[in-house]
Amino acid sequence: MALKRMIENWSRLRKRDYYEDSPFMWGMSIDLNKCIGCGACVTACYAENNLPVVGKEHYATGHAMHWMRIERYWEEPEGETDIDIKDGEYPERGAHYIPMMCQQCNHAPCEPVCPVAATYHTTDHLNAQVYNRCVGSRYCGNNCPYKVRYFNFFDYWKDLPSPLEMQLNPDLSVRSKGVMEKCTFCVQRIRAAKDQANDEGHPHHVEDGAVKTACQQSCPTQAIVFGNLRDPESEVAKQWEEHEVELGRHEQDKSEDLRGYRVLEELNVEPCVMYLDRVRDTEA
Amino acid sequence: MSNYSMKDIEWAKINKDVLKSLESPRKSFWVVLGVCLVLVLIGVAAEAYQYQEGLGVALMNRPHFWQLYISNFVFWIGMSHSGTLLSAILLLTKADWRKPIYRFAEAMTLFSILTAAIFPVIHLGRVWDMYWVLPYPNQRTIWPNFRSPLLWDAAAITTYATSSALFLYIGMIPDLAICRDNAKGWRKKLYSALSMGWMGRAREWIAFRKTYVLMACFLVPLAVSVHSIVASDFAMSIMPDWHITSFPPYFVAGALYSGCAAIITLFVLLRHVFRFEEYMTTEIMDKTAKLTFAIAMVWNYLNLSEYASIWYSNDMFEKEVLIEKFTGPYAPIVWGMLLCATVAPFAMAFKKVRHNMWAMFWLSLVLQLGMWLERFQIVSPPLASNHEPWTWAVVWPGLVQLSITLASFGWFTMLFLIFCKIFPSVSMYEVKEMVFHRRHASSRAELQDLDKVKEEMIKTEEGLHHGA
Amino acid sequence: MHMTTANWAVLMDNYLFSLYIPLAATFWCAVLHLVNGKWRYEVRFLMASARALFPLGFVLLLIILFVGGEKAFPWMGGETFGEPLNGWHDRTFFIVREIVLYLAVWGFCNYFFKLQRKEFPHAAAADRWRFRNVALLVPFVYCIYGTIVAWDFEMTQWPRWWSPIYGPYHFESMMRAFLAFFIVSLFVLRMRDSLKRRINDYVFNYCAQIMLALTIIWTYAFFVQYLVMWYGDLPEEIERYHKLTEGPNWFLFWGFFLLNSFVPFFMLIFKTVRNSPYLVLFPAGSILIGTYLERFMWIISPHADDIAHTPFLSSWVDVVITVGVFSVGTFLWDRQMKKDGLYYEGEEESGAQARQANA
Amino acid sequence: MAQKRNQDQWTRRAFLKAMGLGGAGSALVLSGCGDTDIINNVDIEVRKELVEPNVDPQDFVRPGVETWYASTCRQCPAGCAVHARVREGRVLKLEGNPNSPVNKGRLCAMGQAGLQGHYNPDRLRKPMLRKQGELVEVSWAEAEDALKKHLGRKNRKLAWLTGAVSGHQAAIIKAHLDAAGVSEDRFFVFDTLPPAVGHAVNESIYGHMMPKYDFGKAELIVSFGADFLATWMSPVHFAAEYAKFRMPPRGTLVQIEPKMTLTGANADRWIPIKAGTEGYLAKALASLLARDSEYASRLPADVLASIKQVNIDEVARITGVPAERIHKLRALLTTKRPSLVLSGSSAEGTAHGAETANAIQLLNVMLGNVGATILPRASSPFPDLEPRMGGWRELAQLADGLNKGAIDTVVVYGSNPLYQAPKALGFEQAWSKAKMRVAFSMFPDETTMASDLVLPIHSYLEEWNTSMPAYAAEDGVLNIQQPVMNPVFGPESTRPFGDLVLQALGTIDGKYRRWKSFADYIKESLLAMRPALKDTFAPTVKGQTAEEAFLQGALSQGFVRIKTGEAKTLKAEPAVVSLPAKPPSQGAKFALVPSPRLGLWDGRHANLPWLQELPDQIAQVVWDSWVEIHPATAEKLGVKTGDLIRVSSKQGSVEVKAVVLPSVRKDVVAIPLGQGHTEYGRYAKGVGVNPYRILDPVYDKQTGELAVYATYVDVSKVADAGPLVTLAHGDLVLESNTSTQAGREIVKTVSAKQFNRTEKEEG
Repeated sequence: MALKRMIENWSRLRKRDYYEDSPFMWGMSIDLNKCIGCGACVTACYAENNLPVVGKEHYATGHAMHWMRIERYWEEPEGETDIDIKDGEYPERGAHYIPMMCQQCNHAPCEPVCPVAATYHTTDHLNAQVYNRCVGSRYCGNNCPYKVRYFNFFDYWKDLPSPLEMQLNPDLSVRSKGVMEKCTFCVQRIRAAKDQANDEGHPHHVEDGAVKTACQQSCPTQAIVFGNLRDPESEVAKQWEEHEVELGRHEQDKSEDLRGYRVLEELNVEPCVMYLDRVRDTEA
Repeated sequence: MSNYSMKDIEWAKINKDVLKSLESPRKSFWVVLGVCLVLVLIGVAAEAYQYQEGLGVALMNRPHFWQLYISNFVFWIGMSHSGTLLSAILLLTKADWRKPIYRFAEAMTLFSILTAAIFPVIHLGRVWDMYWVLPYPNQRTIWPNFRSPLLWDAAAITTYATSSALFLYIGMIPDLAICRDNAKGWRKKLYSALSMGWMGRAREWIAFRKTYVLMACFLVPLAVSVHSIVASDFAMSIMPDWHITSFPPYFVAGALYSGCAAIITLFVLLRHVFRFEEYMTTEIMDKTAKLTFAIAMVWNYLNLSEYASIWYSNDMFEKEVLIEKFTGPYAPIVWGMLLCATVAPFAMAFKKVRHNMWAMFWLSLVLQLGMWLERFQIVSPPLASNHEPWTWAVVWPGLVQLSITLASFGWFTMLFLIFCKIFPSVSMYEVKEMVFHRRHASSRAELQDLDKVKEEMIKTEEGLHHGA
Repeated sequence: MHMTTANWAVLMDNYLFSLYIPLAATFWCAVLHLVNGKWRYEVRFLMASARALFPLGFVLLLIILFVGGEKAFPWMGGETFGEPLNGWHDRTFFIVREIVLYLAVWGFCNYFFKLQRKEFPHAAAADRWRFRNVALLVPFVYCIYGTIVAWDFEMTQWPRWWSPIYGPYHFESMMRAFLAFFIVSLFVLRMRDSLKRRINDYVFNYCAQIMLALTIIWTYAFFVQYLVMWYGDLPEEIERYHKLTEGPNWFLFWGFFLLNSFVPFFMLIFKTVRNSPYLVLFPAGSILIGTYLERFMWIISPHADDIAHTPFLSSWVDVVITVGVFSVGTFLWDRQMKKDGLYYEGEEESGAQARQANA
Repeated sequence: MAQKRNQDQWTRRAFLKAMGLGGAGSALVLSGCGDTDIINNVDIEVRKELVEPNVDPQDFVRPGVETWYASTCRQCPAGCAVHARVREGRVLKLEGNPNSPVNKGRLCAMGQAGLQGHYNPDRLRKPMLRKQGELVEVSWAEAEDALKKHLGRKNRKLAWLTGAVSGHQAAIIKAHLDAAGVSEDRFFVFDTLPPAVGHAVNESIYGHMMPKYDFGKAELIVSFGADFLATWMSPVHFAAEYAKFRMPPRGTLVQIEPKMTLTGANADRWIPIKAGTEGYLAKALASLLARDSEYASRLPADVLASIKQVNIDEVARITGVPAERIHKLRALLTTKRPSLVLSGSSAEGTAHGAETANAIQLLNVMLGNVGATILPRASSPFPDLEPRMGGWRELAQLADGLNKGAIDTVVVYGSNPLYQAPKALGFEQAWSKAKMRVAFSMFPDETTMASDLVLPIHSYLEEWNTSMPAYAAEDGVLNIQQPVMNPVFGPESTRPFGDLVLQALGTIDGKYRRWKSFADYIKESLLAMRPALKDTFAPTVKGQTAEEAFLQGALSQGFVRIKTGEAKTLKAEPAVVSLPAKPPSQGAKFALVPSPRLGLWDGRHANLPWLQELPDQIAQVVWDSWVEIHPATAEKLGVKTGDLIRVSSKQGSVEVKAVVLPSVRKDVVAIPLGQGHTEYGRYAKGVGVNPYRILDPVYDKQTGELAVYATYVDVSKVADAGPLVTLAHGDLVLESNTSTQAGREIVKTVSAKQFNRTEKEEG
């Protein structure tokens, strides 16, 4: 049966991009010039996506479940000589912050390795994780270069004291032990917006801004822009265009002056998140 | 190839000696079996705890999603290779000296694969859904993901376990008949059933030989593919120092290497316990050791060329892992591996060592330790310093993982001990064949022919030499 | 890249053959001794005569290094493929290590052959012992030097590309190519029938058996490397394969795959083929051509975007170079065999007559 | 709900006073207030959601359909407007209200975590009364009796202690004091983070405690410890302002402080300065600027004279900032204009805090920023609704009153001095002297548990209120807070704060019985305020009365804008700089920085698991306290990350794990605020330490505020304690692990020059 289907759909299966015709490819752009590393996005994600608070002990063993995390580095900008930095004793150019979450790779290395196909690519070009199907082999987590997949090492929800459970978002499940999870680009919000677009009679067009991810929504500096990369009118597509970051490449052929880049794109994973360089005034 | 000391063993003595090993066990047997059982029970308790609480009790974490379970899996799968593969290859290349040692080597294969198969299962987050990995027909036509190396694993292990069991069993049929003829009580019933009415007729022997060689032909590529597939669990990923093109042959070599070491260990033990000195001779040990040495060299080459090519590649990610391996927190593991598995085998270059049973016994344990460390250092250090420097972390296996690891050794030993007392661990009929061949070798026509050729060669060459 | 690069690739290809024919000969002599293969007595001096090719290889090496330079190795001309070059890609270091290693290996092989001439069952125990020890070293030398050659001449062609299995894949392929070449040579020598020693049919059979095993191993190594790289989908790896499989010379890639894998495998699995010195010529020829193309493709593939160069067909220089190198090689070997006293001296005497007379 | 007109019962003036509208002056007409149960389609952003004013959520529960209510965040005094997502009668998510001038649709981590305070398992559910020294749970009837007995009477010894407060809550408290026959100076406000010293200095220079800042216009911001991105009055607002400031042409941020704050982490130049010496640097800069007549001319002669004689090298020695850097800073100030110079807590929290703040504001005056980036405020017609921020001085006054016996009954609401006040202040002793301590509280915090009558109150998502932002992004905005769901524990467990105060008020003064609830009070008040508001909400549905329309509109919008007077031009009158010649020497001791965090704030959010699990933005530690030590200092002390350290001042010591970080000065150790609770529920109790406890009683002489950054400590290693719990876990801890990108180019940096060259201004 599978063979028959394969033969029938051979030409479709041979395509490099199965979902070439899909009107949606959700993408993001994060401006590190604006990101201040405050963590509003992190908590917003906890609130929206039913992320468990694991507590000190579990946190200590590396079992935290933050789908979004803010990484902080101390390095100084390259190629700058300074009058008073002796051996970089103080980070006088401040910290380097980067919000890191699932990059929704179009060539996601997590997808092919799952033995039960619990993680797969949706027609929206989202890297989906089917909790129900996951058996917890954790191969996807190993193969993720960003290490943004989070495994439920315990049943964190088991002992949630009442009435905290009243806050849980009914639009998505809470995950049981033994299941891998990760940032979904707030797929429940995307779903709702698509449903509405469908009701309004334009199923192939979701207005830009109709979906805001929780992190984007809360961001005090609005460093995060989210939208449909396939919609040339969307803010995010315009930003990608403006910064000449193109899909389908592992090396961008563009002016060094433009700030857009994708983290670890040299691994050919095709992330759908573009970052814009952090900026520092070297004259100050 | 001369002076085989078993030239004049009487066939009846062979039967007697081997059948004696099946007789009522000594006290020490029960003690060892008891210890193994306790270990297994501890492991079962640990697994039950882990099942109840979640995998977190094993102290794995992000980025260490895999750890000891996987390295144990690779270790046991590796151990399972030498038995069948060596037995089959040596059968195909008509190496006579395999005959006294292949039976227990094959048993070892079967039991270590049974041990190995446990690990991917308990390593799953949702053990209870493990059957989803199998392509069983279901109403919703949901298939497993055939692209996943883990699925290849599942298929490979199942096939390999089945074939290894068959190979062991088929090779044992004539011996089972001997056992049947000498047994009483439940043993008689068991051997009767298993020997399937073997009478040793010519027709039976012809069919038997064909089957056996065919099985061997099937097993050699299968075994290579199995460990290549295990290697692909790592090589197919894009993790630095996992994504290594030489991993499949490297794993196969490593498997043979650790397996050979295990064969040497069991060789010495069985020889000592069952007083098999006459069958398991120093010469056979010498050959086994030489083979182990050769395999060790192949493994060494592949390992060192991996290091060299990583260094040569100038690849930032890979180099970082390599440097961390040698200087980071896991450095003791890596250096330990190099000491035990790279340096130690050179001892086998010396005849004195090769011919000293207890030296070989301890050496084989060192080699196995080295290979166990090798599996650990394949899994953990690359995860510790992966692509994302922010997630770098070192994690050491916790108590649960360690107890299950210990339990696996107990489980393997337990199975092997039981096997030794129920089935002949040395092939009686093949040892007889060997004795026969040795006895009649000098009169064999083709051998004479070969010698003639040799003489002629030598004559010509001497002439050439002096002429030049 | 230009046509000239392609011609340099053909010359490098020829260089590799002139290097590996004596080198693999040494390897096989040593291995056959170590595993106590009795038929070695029939072939080992024939193989030893192949050492005559070392000077030829050395000359070619000097030409490639000093005349070819950046035409043969684009990275010498600053082609970095987007990444800073590492320490290995240093012109002086490269030239020095190639020459020094070549001379060292040449010397070592000659020493081995010298010892081999002294080794026979009635020779002094010390001589036999020394020979055995040196023979033990040969596989190490072969593998390590082979790996270096593989990396320096093929892997460096694309500085960002690396593969640990490439070394074994390369030298395994070359040891098989030597056997194929040897079979063809034996066949010719048997036709001429002026050797002092008769070459028995089973020699072909033994060679064929080894070739079958090596063919399986070659296919395994090829497939493993391809699968790992295809699955990993890392750009610096997959791109080289894309250039091989989809570049202008794609048919050469699949061609050498067929010639190296399918054709020899499906012939050599049959006993009839292995036992017939005539039939075995086909897989041997297939392997020979296949390996020649294989080397060529790996050397040229980083530049395959720009070059649709089919050896021999695209440029007459290829023909001249290859025919020239092979003629000189054959001539040298032939002369060495005579020097080593493997031929009967008298022109009118055929081997058969001579043997009869001897008996 | 029916509205009774009983205007005749009491005078209009008394009414206005009761409503907190005393200053309005205009003719306010009361009118009937209809129910606001008409559903109206209001667009939130572009998402077409229903924003509904909430009356009885039960009526509106439509399974699977979400509803959004506008309200106000009360997690800190900033007063961000929120939209609350409600489904099946449960509030699930808070998001910023895009129409609000304060937060423009954004919400910080603390705001998000408001839900966890609301649903907190440790919330008080029963009133408690102290009987024989023990707090025991009592029925509401008993509690109400006690409330009436103690607060429902004239009492000249009554005092209120609250956190920063505004709007009708402030009004009703004032009304209660008034009714009880006490003057308003018994209304003590104590909140630790609002910049009390800065406010006082602003008041003296600009005539307003908080002039308006225009970040967007500034080319350069030089901030002396003002952590405006995290803890300075209105973080979400300032973060948005910051984003504007960073757009091309991109402004430059220089942060000067002894320990890196979140703002410092985002600075173009972070200048570590010796604690307590900011004033000297400001004075030196002023002195350098004064060499230029353009700048000097803006200062009165006496002020100018006070800054003339400054030796830069001496200042460099005092402050630890190289002379070259000072000159460079001066050059920056003169080239990038207009600029904005801010003073924040680390500059103001010293023994010369007011002088320091004055010296810093001097720079603004000299650079001509006043009127350019520092803008005047318009006067509000309702001064009683204006926020009261308070400070340490008021706490000290309360303690004094208690000690002297002038106060015997204290009502505490929204303030937790028993947790925050340093031991040296002796507040515990003063507190114990009160005869009656009434706590309105949601949680069993330290002060609550040391009170005599504990009244569990509604969360801010369950009750009505109005408030004014601590920092008004736009003058005259009154935020409205409405219940977004039924009380979590039911109406019998918790009560609205306002209702209880009204009840007490009603016992004293019958006219307050007019309102059944605080909700009525607020609605009526809003209606009364209508003529003074900019917002008019016309009826949109047929049959809707103007009142209905107004209330519905106001509730949907979440706030109302008050008509304010014209903003006068700002006149700056800086005072003479009177810093002592040198700060007192502290020997080898380390300055202790008790650093506030966006997250746990001053400790009030330590019981919210989301915020406990939100890593500190600099040290990335979770669920714990730590002391930040510079690597060089750590090496000298033989300390590595995770070691247990004893930090001891004259007032006592705390033991806490070390985090070795380059982001503190070598002569400084920093312990973050927020942990070290001895009460406050399962998530907060017993976690970490509280650096405030060991502060020395040093005060700013001018304002009487506690100098929070003026304690010097000894530091010694106690034991190896193992790794801390941090965002990046494992053995490769902080300084080694997360300091480097290992060449991965995960965060790339470009220069502002290039940024300005290539990026266009956004429309």
